[in-house]
Amino acid sequence: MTSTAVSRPAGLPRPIRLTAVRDENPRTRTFVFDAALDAAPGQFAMLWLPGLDEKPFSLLDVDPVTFTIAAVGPFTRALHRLAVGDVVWCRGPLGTPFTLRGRDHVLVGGGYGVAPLLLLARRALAAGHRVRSVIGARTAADVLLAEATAAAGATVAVTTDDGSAGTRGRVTDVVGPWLADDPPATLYACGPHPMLAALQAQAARAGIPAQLSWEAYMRCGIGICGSCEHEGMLLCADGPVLCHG
Amino acid sequence: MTSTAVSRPAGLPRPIRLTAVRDENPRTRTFVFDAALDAAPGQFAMLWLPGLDEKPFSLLDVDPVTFTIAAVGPFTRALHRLAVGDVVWCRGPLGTPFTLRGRDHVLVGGGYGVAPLLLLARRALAAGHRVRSVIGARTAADVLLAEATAAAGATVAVTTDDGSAGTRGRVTDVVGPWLADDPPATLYACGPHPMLAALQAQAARAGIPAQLSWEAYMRCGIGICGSCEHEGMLLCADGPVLCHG
Amino acid sequence: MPTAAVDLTVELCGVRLSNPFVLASGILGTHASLMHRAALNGAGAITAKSCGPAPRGGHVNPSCVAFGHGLLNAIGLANPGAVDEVALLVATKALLAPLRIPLIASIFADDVEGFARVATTVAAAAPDLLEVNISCPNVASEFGEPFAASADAAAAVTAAVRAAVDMPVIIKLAPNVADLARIAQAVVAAGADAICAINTMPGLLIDAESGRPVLANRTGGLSGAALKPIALYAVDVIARAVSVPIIGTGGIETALDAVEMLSAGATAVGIGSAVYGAGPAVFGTIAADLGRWLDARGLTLTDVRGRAQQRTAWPEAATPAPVPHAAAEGVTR
Amino acid sequence: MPTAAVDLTVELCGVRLSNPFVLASGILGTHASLMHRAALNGAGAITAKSCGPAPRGGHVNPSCVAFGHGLLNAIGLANPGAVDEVALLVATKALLAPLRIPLIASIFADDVEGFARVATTVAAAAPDLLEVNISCPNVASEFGEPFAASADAAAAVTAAVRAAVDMPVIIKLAPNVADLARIAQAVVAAGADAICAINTMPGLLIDAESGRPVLANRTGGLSGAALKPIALYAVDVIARAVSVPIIGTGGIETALDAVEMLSAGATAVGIGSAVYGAGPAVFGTIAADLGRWLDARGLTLTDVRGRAQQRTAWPEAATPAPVPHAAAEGVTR
Ligand SMILES: Cc1cc2nc3c(=O)[nH]c(=O)nc-3n(C[C@H](O)[C@H](O)[C@H](O)COP(=O)(O)OP(=O)(O)OC[C@H]3O[C@@H](n4cnc5c(N)ncnc54)[C@H](O)[C@@H]3O)c2cc1C
Ligand SMILES: Cc1cc2nc3c(=O)[nH]c(=O)nc-3n(C[C@H](O)[C@H](O)[C@H](O)COP(=O)(O)OP(=O)(O)OC[C@H]3O[C@@H](n4cnc5c(N)ncnc54)[C@H](O)[C@@H]3O)c2cc1C
Ligand SMILES: Cc1cc2nc3c(=O)[nH]c(=O)nc-3n(C[C@H](O)[C@H](O)[C@H](O)COP(=O)(O)O)c2cc1C
Ligand SMILES: Cc1cc2nc3c(=O)[nH]c(=O)nc-3n(C[C@H](O)[C@H](O)[C@H](O)COP(=O)(O)O)c2cc1C
Ligand code: FES
Ligand code: FES
Repeated sequence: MTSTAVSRPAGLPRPIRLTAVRDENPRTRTFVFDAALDAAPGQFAMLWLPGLDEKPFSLLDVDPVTFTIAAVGPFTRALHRLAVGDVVWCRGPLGTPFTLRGRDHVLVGGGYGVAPLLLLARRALAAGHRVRSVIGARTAADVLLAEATAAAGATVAVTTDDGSAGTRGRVTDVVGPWLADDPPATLYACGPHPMLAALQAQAARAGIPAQLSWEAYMRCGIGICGSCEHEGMLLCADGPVLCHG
Repeated sequence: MTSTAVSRPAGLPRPIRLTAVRDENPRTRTFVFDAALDAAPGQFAMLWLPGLDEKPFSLLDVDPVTFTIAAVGPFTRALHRLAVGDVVWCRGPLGTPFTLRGRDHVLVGGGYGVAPLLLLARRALAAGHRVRSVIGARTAADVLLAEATAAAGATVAVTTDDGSAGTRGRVTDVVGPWLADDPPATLYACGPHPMLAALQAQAARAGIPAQLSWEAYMRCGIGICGSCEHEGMLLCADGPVLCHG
Repeated sequence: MPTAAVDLTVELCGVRLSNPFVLASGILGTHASLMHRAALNGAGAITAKSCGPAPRGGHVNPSCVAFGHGLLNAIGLANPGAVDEVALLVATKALLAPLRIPLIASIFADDVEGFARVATTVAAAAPDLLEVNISCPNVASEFGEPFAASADAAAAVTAAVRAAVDMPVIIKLAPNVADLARIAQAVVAAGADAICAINTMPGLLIDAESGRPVLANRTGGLSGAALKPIALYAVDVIARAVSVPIIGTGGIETALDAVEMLSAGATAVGIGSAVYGAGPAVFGTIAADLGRWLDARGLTLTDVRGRAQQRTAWPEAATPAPVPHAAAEGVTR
Repeated sequence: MPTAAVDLTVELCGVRLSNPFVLASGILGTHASLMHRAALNGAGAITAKSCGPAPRGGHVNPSCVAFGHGLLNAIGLANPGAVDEVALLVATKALLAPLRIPLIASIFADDVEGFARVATTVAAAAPDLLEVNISCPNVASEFGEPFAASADAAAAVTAAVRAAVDMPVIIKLAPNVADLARIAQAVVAAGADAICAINTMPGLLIDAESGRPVLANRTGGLSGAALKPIALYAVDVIARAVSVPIIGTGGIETALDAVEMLSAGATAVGIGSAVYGAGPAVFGTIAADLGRWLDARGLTLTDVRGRAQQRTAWPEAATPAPVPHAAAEGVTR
């Protein structure tokens, strides 16, 4: 396992103002802000609500700064209560980005992990690359950003656990044949750890380099406290995107 | 009275090494160091000998860093005891420089005040300007850098209190007729306060702008402690070169 | 776009300041002409350099250096002595009066009676306020621990000065103490009308090449950017402990810094090291910037003051941070 | 140009360090894998994150931010508790032993007996040294003033831990005290084998826009560049007061910083916040740079250590600084 170059941006949380909110699915919303960040797909920022908490979120877009956020607990529910014109505080960009390698890419997103991959897909497609995306979810209602990804020009396959949309099963059920029959230059993925572990094994077996975005509980976000350790790496600084193979 | 733009350089003393020493007159030596400074004629630096003191000196040259120093007390005597290869510490450049205005200049130096004016003369002559220099001293033995100034291409007049070299009298005795008969665009001077005060009055009467370099006891050298006050100006930051008229 | 004029005036112990920015003691406070200049540049009040019982030359150089994150100084309380200081203060007051800018005299001494004596002497110049510097870290070898290190000593000085003069008395505290709240309470109980927080933090810079301390006095007082979090901390602690006005001082360079200091609970804001970097013009700039900042948000100084002590109510509390598990990941891999 | 290998080894209470650079407590010290990584990158010794009597989740976020002149943190001593810490220390020791890099355990507690109990528990993992954190500023509300603020309390903790374990004991002191020399003397008299100086300085950052403290814990501990002059000061004071070895910690980022810290009197040099900025690679870089610096000057670590306490003899003393005259220049003009 190797990491891409470590960079430690400075920074205090900066206020940014919400300019648009849209529902993506029953528990996920996209938030657009009046700010731009010099950041790349896969990097994240810490969003702060003073007096509550500060949490990491991947960038769906960098100009304007945009996040797609699932309501899963007190902080994300508080974000979902925000209205256009409200201010949140943003510390970042933090962490390592995905790096396009080759011109033929398979992108695999589970849950809100689809967000950074949509930005990556757009960048690759703009450069004239081939992009195939797999979007995994539990049910049809949980599928995220599938239309936007297709609209961007990617080939999109959806999988759901219950078959209520796309293929019934796991993302690996789609990725397996793709890697075997029409292998891409690189595999990129973001989602729950079991999904990433399975993809890591699949990619290793197929001899395809993988860039996987992992999660851990983050405190400092700047590579010193150790909270985000993952197999000897700091996911906030060496990651979240780690290169495997 | 107006000051040229305030600039506050950062800085800790940096070690610089003595590469050459030469005698200029019985109590004055020139010290050449293995360093360069991004500085202009009239600016100064604080030289530090750890455990002794730190004192201000004008730059005779900036690349290599060079000072011409009269032994007048404990610190300057300690400097005079230094040998090639020894280290001193330098904090600077500090203060405001002379600024060439016009193409016809009269430069008046008293004592070690000649040092920054030689650098100014060289810059003006290199630009094809006309330079007339007056060098004042008590006796022939105290005359400083007269040959170097002449060698640089300036017209040089020397005055001594006792007439043992050049004109007997004060620098003002030479400057007066020059200002009246063949006035320069600007008058520049560095030396004892009574000399500067006399020149300031002369220049004002002749309607010629003067740039005068004043001295005061310096502590911080960076414009906050107030020690170097001169008529509401801070000589380490607004000065030492003040523009009059 | 012309902005509506925001009211920047503040009242400090009954004295009106046209804006909250106070020239801190020891910066440009040596000469009437320089204090006049700070006032002309827009300072809301002017503090003179601290003066003591006798004339002092202070330390030789280096006595003040910039190290990249602030300044370290050991000027050593160079001052003409209280008797001659009176002339300086009178001259300064004459220059400031037409501008309606109040003058704060500053004093130090080496014992309680000395403080009372210097206060009495300096009071002859009728400064608008009197600041008592019980916290200079650069003369400890002569005077022992600064008075600001002990609640009892700080209170004794306060009481003596309070009894000696009529004008409002400001006590200037030090950051290098473990129980700032208790010290603040003690000086207020002893009659302090206001608190200035803070003086410099003891520090040392060493030159690597020579291995010698950079300052001639070896150690010095840390000010500027590095001091800001320490000063905000001190003002926050004091604002929660007592209710007298605070001159929040330490590392304030911009209007945002000033908003932070006011939010911590300060009524006025001291400006010292920022004069290095921006020159005396810093006063006009920072006051104008503060006015614009408030105006853009429709806020007043009163709205901002002490905001850091307020709490935002959220419908549900944050999930507690998880306990780190001590699984020996490193070895099982 | 190949340089002669300068000997960078130091001995700390009988324990050999291949170079003076010690990973400071609380940085990367949560996982065996990360401590291993710091060691592989060239650290001379490794300190684990402080652990206490019970598991703690610490504070929610923001818990650590970079403000341009260093860091402010209030992680809140998140730790798995002493019992689980043993497994972490054992795993870490197993990784460090082949590299011959010593492991320093770090403990805290809320009373004297607690310190002794945690020390006894952690001693089961047989760390090479035991550091006693009596100076964390981020849990004061629960534990009252840190023990490091009082010579008596600091000595009591030291004596209790000293009696409980066999390995060398390092006491970690705090900067926000007025009488550091006395506290250092007290802990050495009570049996401290070494001193680590210093922990973070209490600080506060406020967000101007919201007016709220940036850290969830409101206040935090200041580290990094802003702390360097404060840490050098502390080490200088302690080195003059006692003769046990000192781990000089605070704002060290470069080999020049390290030379300054050694010159102040430190035997070893702690590295914490510099990991932000340079990553764990900082250890290899700073040790190599220090070796080259010494080599170029023909100096050893011993030559450099404590140089700031030496005096240069000059044939004549400097002319004293002049007393400022209080002439009222401003008005006569
Ligand atoms: C690099 C990274 C990128 C992320 N990007 C997105 C995104 O684009 N959209 C999105 O909806 N979510 C994203 N998340 C997850 C998001 O941070 C959590 O959903 C959020 O913190 C939950 O907070 P809460 O208070 O609502 O719930 P909580 O009750 O606090 O926690 C719910 C779960 O969220 C995770 N979590 C909580 N706090 C943290 C933390 N400080 N650091 C990491 N994980 C935490 C834990 O798995 C926890 O069990 C990302 C996480 C990481 C690490
Ligand atoms: C801007 C400036 C440029 C200068 N350039 C030169 C130069 O190029 N060559 C040169 O020989 N000298 C120069 N000087 C003067 C030089 O600084 C003094 O001669 C020197 O400080 C004397 O120190 P000492 O210990 O030898 O003598 P001291 O016994 O300390 O003093 C002798 C005299 O030097 C002056 N002086 C002493 N300390 C200071 C101080 N901290 N700041 C200002 N003046 C001081 C005073 O007039 C004093 O009476 C300059 C001074 C200033 C302010
Ligand atoms: C060069 C210098 C001299 C100072 N002299 C004094 C003084 O005489 N009396 C005093 O109370 N404080 C003195 N101080 C402390 C300042 O008034 C102020 O409390 C401190 O510098 C913090 O503010 P700042 O960060 O804005 O500089 C001095 C500070 C500096 C930098
Ligand atoms: C994020 C963080 C966590 C820390 N946690 C601890 C701790 O658990 N125990 C401790 O003794 N010191 C702790 N410290 C203090 C450091 O060990 C060190 O004393 C201080 O940061 C100064 O060094 P530096 O400037 O090199 O960071 C922590 C510091 C930081 C920045
Ligand atoms: S959150 Fe990654 S090291 Fe602190
Ligand atoms: S020496 Fe000029 S202001 Fe300090």
